[in-house]
Amino acid sequence: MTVTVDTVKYAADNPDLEQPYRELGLKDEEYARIREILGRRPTSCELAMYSVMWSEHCSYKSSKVHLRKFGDLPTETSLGKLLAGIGEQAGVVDVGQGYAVTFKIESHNHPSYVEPYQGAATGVGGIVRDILAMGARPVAVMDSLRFGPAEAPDTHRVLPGVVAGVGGYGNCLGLPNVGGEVVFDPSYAGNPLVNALCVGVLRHEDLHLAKASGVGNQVILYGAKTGGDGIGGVSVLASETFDAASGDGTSGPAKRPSVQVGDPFMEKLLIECTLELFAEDVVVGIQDLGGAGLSCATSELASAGEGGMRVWLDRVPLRDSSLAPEEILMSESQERMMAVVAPGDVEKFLAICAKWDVPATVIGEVEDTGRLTVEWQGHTVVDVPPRTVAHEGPVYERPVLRPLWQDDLQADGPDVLARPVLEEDIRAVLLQLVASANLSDRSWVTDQYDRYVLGNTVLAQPEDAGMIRVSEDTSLGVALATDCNGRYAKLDPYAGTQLALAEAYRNVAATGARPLAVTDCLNFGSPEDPGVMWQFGQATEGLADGCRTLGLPVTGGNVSFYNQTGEQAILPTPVVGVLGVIDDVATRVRHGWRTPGAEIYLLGTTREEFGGSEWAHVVHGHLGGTPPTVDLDAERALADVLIEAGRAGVVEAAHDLSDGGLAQAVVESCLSSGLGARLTLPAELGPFVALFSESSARAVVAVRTQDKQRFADLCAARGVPSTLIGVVEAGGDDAALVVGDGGTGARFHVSLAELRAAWSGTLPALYEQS
Amino acid sequence: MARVVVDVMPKRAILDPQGRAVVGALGRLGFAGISDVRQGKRFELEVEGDLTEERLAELRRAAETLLANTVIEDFTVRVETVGAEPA
Amino acid sequence: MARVVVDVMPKRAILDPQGRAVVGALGRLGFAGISDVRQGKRFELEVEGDLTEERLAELRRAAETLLANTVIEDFTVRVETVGAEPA
Amino acid sequence: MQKGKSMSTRIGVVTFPGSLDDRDARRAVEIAGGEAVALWHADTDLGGVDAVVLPGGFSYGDYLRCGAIARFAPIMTPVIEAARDGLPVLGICNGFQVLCESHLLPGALVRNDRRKFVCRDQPLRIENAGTAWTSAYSAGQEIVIPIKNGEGGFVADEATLDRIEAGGQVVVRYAGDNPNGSYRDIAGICNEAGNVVGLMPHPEHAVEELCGPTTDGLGFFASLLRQFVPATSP
Ligand SMILES: Nc1ncnc2c1ncn2[C@@H]1O[C@H](COP(=O)(O)OP(=O)(O)O)[C@@H](O)[C@H]1O
Ligand SMILES: [Mg+2]
Repeated sequence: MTVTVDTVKYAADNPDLEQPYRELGLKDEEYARIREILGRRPTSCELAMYSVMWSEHCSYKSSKVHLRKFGDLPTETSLGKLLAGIGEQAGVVDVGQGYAVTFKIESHNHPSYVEPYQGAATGVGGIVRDILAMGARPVAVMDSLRFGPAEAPDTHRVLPGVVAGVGGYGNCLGLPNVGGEVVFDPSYAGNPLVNALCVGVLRHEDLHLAKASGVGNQVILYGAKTGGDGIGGVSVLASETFDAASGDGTSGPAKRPSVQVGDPFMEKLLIECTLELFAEDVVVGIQDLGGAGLSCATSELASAGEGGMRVWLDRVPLRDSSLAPEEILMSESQERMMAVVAPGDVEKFLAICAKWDVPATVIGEVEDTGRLTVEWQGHTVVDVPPRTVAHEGPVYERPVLRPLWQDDLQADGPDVLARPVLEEDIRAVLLQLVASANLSDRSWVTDQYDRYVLGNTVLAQPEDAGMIRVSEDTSLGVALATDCNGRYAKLDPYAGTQLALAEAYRNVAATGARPLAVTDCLNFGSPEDPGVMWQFGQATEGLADGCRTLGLPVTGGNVSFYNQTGEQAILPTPVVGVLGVIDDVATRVRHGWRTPGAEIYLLGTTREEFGGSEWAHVVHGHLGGTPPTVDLDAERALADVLIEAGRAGVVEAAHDLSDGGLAQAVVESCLSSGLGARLTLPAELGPFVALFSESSARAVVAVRTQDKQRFADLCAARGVPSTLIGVVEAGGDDAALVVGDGGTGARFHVSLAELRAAWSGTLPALYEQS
Repeated sequence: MARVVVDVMPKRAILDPQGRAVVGALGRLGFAGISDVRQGKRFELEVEGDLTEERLAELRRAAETLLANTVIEDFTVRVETVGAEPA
Repeated sequence: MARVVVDVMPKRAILDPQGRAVVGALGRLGFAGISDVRQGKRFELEVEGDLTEERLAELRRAAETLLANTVIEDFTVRVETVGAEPA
Repeated sequence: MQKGKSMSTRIGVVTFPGSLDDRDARRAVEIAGGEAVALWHADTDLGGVDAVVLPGGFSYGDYLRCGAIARFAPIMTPVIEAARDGLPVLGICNGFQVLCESHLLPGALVRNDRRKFVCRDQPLRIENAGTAWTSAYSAGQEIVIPIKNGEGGFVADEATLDRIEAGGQVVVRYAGDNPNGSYRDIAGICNEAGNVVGLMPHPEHAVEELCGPTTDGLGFFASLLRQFVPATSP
């Protein structure tokens, strides 16, 4: 950027120097505001800091006003107060017995398009450091993925790289991958979504926060050396719609690569080292370095503490000695952490880092000046009030306008679509859906992830939720699910977001865990498009209202805007993650059948609902109408039944109904157990609606005959409709799914072999390189 | 029948964890005075027919599209001249 | 300051899944006439001081003990002569 | 296996930088009734343990070659010596790779033929129930335990393969689909003496009904403890 160092003094003496603030993504009024705050023009280092911290990604300038809604939600769960909530690196939830759990989901969408492997890998690395920074041991990850059409050439470039990156990083860290999503839709072509979730476990007393308190305390940067990685990555890659021009991965100052390369081995050392630092109690405050690197860590830490900090930038260990101070402040080199340490503990701190072979350097000191000052070669290059960088960025009330096409979209319902009537046609549709890209077997993806490491994985793919035993010496467990149907959200962002919440909630309850708290990752198009902002407003409204009804706090999350190619925004994709707790992991319920002869019940009410359904999408390529009815009271009652039935051991299998309806759920329970099923569908709806409608608040369960009375009582007590729809049949070579219609008595028959071939063949056929 | 060698190396500005691991190990093994190591890939292609300029250009395209990830790697393409014999 | 290059290639007898995959992929991409591909590793070592014979012998030992697994790989060590410029 | 007695059997589990399944291996040892002793890569002695497990993971990131750097860790000097003197040593996955790199076991492990990491529940056949680590099984027995590897393809030249086959050094074979292109479906081998065993699959992930597909993995740890029961009985 500048050749000679642009010091504070020089800036004051040369007020009229032209500055490249627009190239750095700052608007005229934002630049003016910086001059006003400082009472002079910013130095180039200050400009770098403000530009990156005031970017959409770091400042939430377009979303803040909407996210406030989450602030008025209860900060209690049924198990007690949140130990940390929105505003911290990640929310921390009391799960009882002195244990707490912290979890959060974050996006890494644009980088994963530019360089799928490294983009996804560093996405996992970033969220793991967020969790670590709370004082927790990371214990599991999940990945929620969206891609363009499954057969599109670019999907063949992006998907294998993303999956290998999620696996390559997570496997090497030794974190089990316990769940996620893989969804295909044309709107994600050119703009895939990679949302990574991490969950960590800590004892209450181990909680750590990002605070630089205690005047005279030392600021230590530890982990990887700082290089030219992802300079401007945050502002360039995350704050402006990705354009192919930077597809070569080089943009930002001095043609530094915008791509970040991950080093999972260093991150593994960082985890073990940091946990030992916590155990030895030598950490006053701590923060991970993610987007915006040192600019973010120093300004956030200083704001949260005594309000002042002095940093000697020359002390930052560099991988590339040619880096300018502006670049050092913006660098997004991975696998770095910053800690605030009492002077007396510095020696011990450095010794522990040395034991783990993790470079560590004292680069600054906490002050009570209310200023963040940065020295470079004896000159002051930054002198700012840290809050103005970290928290007092611009806040926009973006214009909001319900799209003109919304009415037409909802008017164009699925009722007009031709439906199968004859048995063989229904049978054919069932096989077509089972084999479709969105409903088929995920194991081509999930077999690339280690789900066993750490030895506490109770449930993982393909179960409804991932479940982790909190520690070996307790039977306490946590369950996690993430969900979102973007087609529902497009038809009705408010209802669609509540349906995402409801599905994740239902998935957690189906395993026998009690839902406790929510994290979310809101993936949308450009906030400068009033239609997109309307979707965003509706989505946050829907999530806040839904969480209030279900009594769940939103503990944290992340917003990703500018997900669009040209004018074409992605489907609004508010991914919702729900965390649940189970007292005894031994009572968890799986989705596969267990014993032939057990009765199969359908819980909940089935309506004729096909708006946004997988059937309309796969068979007719149609998206229109309204999504399934939201009934959160019904969801809650259903969850109560599933949880109590699981605890009491009166259901031996449970599977939630969602995409693909009853047919898909029953097929999955058959295939994962190898046991057949004989269904007799309720007459009144007709077989097509009974099999493929996507009404919410439903699940199927298997109940052994000796438990049917207790089960019936449970349902009655909660007022949950329960319909006997069939019986589990034997496994073996001639195992089959037999579907009969109570009304006409018509029936059809599909062998599990044929179902399995259809279900498990799809992704390998697409992505397996011969 | 000719042999074309494509060398693919991580870009200078890009982190090279492999190289870093090797430098560390060499140091621990007592091999001193090695200040930096970069680890990349080497492809040996056996090409039929003779190597016209077009052919080489085509192979360069192949290297660019398939063998190297030009977002993070540089590559060179050259016709193999009998190099140093195996140590 | 000198640069020493160590090339490590899988032995002919040993399965080279990457190399095989590259042949396949090149074919699918329509790059014809490439009968075989082997994928190995290339190390660039920045060596301090000048390269005496002893020094080179030592580096050869380093390559043999660490950089290559001679059960399955062959290696060559050579001093870098300015090669083909990046394509 | 009598728990009380075998408690006195101390099995060291080495932690290298980047080891991941060391906790799991220690847990498996304890569940089998042994005493797990944590060994650090920088240690220079084995603290008098009765056996050593080199666990799975990505030692030093496996950046150069799996196990290539860990093989030179200080702890490996006493491990290699003791192994030559008959100390039972089990290498699991990355540990197997370390044993090959150390030339305690023949052959090497290369990138999976499918060029992808693979994690799944894998049927296996016990070929040699006579080693220090497999005596709890019977020859020909089929078990199911997880595999998870990216570079699990066992390779060696034909002569070596014939030799280890003839010498009964093939301990475990993949049953059914070969997950990684290992020559002759080899999933695990031992040295000529049978005290050093290397396994690609992960028995330590199949020791608890709750968190594993089966408990078939316990036998590897139980085998060892069993040997020591006589030694420790009055
Ligand atoms: N969609 C959201 N819902 C709730 N909280 C959010 C959301 N997006 C961001 N937040 C919260 O705002 C804060 C800043 O978000 P973020 O920048 O993602 O955290 P970090 O600085 O760790 O990357 C965090 O506490 C985060 O949990
Ligand atoms: Mg953070």
